[in-house]
Amino acid sequence: MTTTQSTATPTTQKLGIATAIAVSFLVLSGLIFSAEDVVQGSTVRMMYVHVPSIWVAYLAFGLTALCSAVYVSNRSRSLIWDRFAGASAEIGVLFVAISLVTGSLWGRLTWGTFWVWDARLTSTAFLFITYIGYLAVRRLGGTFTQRARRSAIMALLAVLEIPLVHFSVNLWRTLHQKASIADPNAKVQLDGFMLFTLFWGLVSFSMLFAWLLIHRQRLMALEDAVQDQGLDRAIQERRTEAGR
Amino acid sequence: MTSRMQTVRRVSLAVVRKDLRIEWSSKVLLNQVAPFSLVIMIMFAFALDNEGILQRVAPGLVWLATLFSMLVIVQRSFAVETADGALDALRVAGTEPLGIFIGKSLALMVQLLALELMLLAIALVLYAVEPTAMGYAETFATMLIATIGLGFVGTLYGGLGAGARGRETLLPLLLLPAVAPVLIGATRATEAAFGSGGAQSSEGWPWIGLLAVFAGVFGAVGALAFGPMIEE
Amino acid sequence: MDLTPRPVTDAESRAQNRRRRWAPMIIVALALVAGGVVVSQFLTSAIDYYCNVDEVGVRDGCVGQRRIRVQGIVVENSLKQTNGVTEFSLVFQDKTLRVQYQGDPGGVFQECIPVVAHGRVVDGVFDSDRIEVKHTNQYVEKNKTRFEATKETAACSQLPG
Amino acid sequence: METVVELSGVVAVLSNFPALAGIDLVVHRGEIVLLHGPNGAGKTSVLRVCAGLLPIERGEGSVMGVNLRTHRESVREQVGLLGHSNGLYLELTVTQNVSFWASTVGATEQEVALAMQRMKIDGRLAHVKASQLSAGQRRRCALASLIVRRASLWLLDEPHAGLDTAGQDELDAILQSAVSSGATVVLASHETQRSRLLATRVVKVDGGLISGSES
Repeated sequence: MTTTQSTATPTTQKLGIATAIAVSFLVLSGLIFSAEDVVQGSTVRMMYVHVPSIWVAYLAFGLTALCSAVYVSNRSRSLIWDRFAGASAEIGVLFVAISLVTGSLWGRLTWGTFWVWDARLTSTAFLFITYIGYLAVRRLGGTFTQRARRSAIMALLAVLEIPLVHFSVNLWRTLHQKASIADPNAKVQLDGFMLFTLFWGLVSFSMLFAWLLIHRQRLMALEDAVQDQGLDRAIQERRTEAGR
Repeated sequence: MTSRMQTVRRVSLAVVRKDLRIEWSSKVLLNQVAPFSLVIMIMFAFALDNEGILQRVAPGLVWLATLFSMLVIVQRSFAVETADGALDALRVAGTEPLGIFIGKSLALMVQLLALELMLLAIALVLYAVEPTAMGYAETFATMLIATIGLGFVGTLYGGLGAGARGRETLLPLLLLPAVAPVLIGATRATEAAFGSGGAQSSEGWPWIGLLAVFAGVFGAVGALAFGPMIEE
Repeated sequence: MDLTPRPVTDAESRAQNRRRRWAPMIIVALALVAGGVVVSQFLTSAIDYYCNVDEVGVRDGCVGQRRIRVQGIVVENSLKQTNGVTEFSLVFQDKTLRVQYQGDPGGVFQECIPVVAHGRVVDGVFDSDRIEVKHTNQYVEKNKTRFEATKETAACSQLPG
Repeated sequence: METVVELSGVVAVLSNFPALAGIDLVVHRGEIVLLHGPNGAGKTSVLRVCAGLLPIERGEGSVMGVNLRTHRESVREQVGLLGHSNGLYLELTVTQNVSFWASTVGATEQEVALAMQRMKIDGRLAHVKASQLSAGQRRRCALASLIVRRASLWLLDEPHAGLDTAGQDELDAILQSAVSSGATVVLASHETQRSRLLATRVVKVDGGLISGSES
């Protein structure tokens, strides 16, 4: 291994540059090019971060569950699935937090309150706490396989909350508005350029997620490898104990 | 298949008898947990000493006190297993983690139920709540079904951290969000049963349905996952 | 004392052990379906954040002297502010409710938008101490001169479900 | 001869420390194998690997034909392990403890009574709480719980520690009769005088490896 090794490869570098460009354009589009809302005024711009954030969180937790399921059902029990699950959940927690913060700021300006206990907000808060617990379980110690087994079970349980969070606005009356794009009536509720900006937000945040995920996963693999390398050395050391 | 079921039955019976015997002889529930929950109820009574408020929030307080006490009982339930390496011996002896799971869950349920009955009595006296006959039936149904769910989820998460460092602080973080549906469901069902804040008793039964679903999910997940959870 | 190794439960049952256990998985699936039904069919009125104006005094959980939350659209030209008291009417499905609020709601509160008022019904008037603006899922560009721009004002006569 | 334990190049890890650094060990049916070596040599870990408690990180291992890498849970039914800790519930009496462990394996009341009699914890001691016993009495209680298991493979960690001479003699007799009834014994000890007399083979463990063998 060389000392200059990093978690980047030419592909991820290209992805990183593309992500940077996409996010920059989102900033311009969201803050300058797009118009104010007729009721909310400029606070509508919060949506271009809020919605993509929770989208990335759903994506991340879904991926966590998927990787955990593969880990559990796969005979080989390859730890790469566990690392992807863990990396994905970390990013997901970050983006739920972003979504909660932007949402409550928007709520203060529009609803007149930072927080209400309606079905959507309450279930999102549960989701957030559950995955913080998931990350805590990953740090519980023990062997890699023990970590993988415990956290996989938790991930498969926790992902059940996502449909509840997403459909809470359709199942119940909430202060939170219903989905504007993924509306069951299939009628888009946004004016043209707003819709484009939101869509661009989803794309660029997804790219950001992919970029973060690849790097975080590689970092975790390296951490595990360091421990494994340590194991080789430790085995050698352990064997020499016998001579003494 | 039958012989496996027999093993499960045998192990779970042995474990539940053992756990209850330990409780019977150490009286931790009676001497420590029950006074602890009593203190919670009284402290709330001090803090919320305002006409009407106590009656309105009484159902929530009963369940909050139950959940906090449950943390202590679960902690204790696995501390006796790890104190002298019994969990290792149990893993070697039982061969059937399902039996351990069922046994420990049942023991936890019995203890929780005893505690809840005490808390209910306190709430009736301290907070001046007066349920109807129908309300009592609804309250007991809520307690029974909520307790089954709590027993399963408590055992599952208790086993998850058993023997690991820092589990004392981890258990509340994991368990409290997981039991949030029970807190909400049981509180709303009890509110309906008590008639708090103008609620009608018919409003409680759907919540009891939710509690039953919770119990079913965690019972089945525990049956699948408890074995892997307590492994090294 | 007999110390011969105890015969193990037959090999068949141990093989069973190794095979995937389906029964708990089926129970989980069934419980989840049951959960979906309970949550979506029976618990709606209990989890709903508000009652609509037309349900006040009618629907379970919206009746009596208890504290409730009511949703409706602020009627055009009904808004009056005197001595720090804000008065307006809420309408939903042709039913109206007069609301009294101590203070100024502020923010984006205005006529012809849906709001949620917290409080109790006292002598047919809703005595509110908290008002939240319920934003719809429609986003309309401000400087557009399309017909959608009039949608919000049109909301006064043409109520969204 | 039937092979009961077969470990080859087994590495087992305790929180990043390689307790076993590639151990090779074969034990045949009817043997009494003594593992001896200094503190921290890895004796306990060998026993825990054989009991299916400690996972194998590298190498291959099997006990009674069960692959320890893939199905280590399945061997447990047939092994009895006496570890450093006794695995007793301190709030329960001696009888309750032994009966509990008996009921997990389906042993009869009669077997419980006999085992307690053999270990001399019947009579007055039977109704004393485990927390009030001396270290030796607790060891006897743990041994009685082990005897009722009637395991195929007995794994004992310092079984003589804390026992008086009479208790040690009793234990040796029990182990010998178990072996003659078809069981196999692996015991770990660094106090070897007594164990050497009992053992049919002595294996030296050091630095997580087998460092020598004598018959």
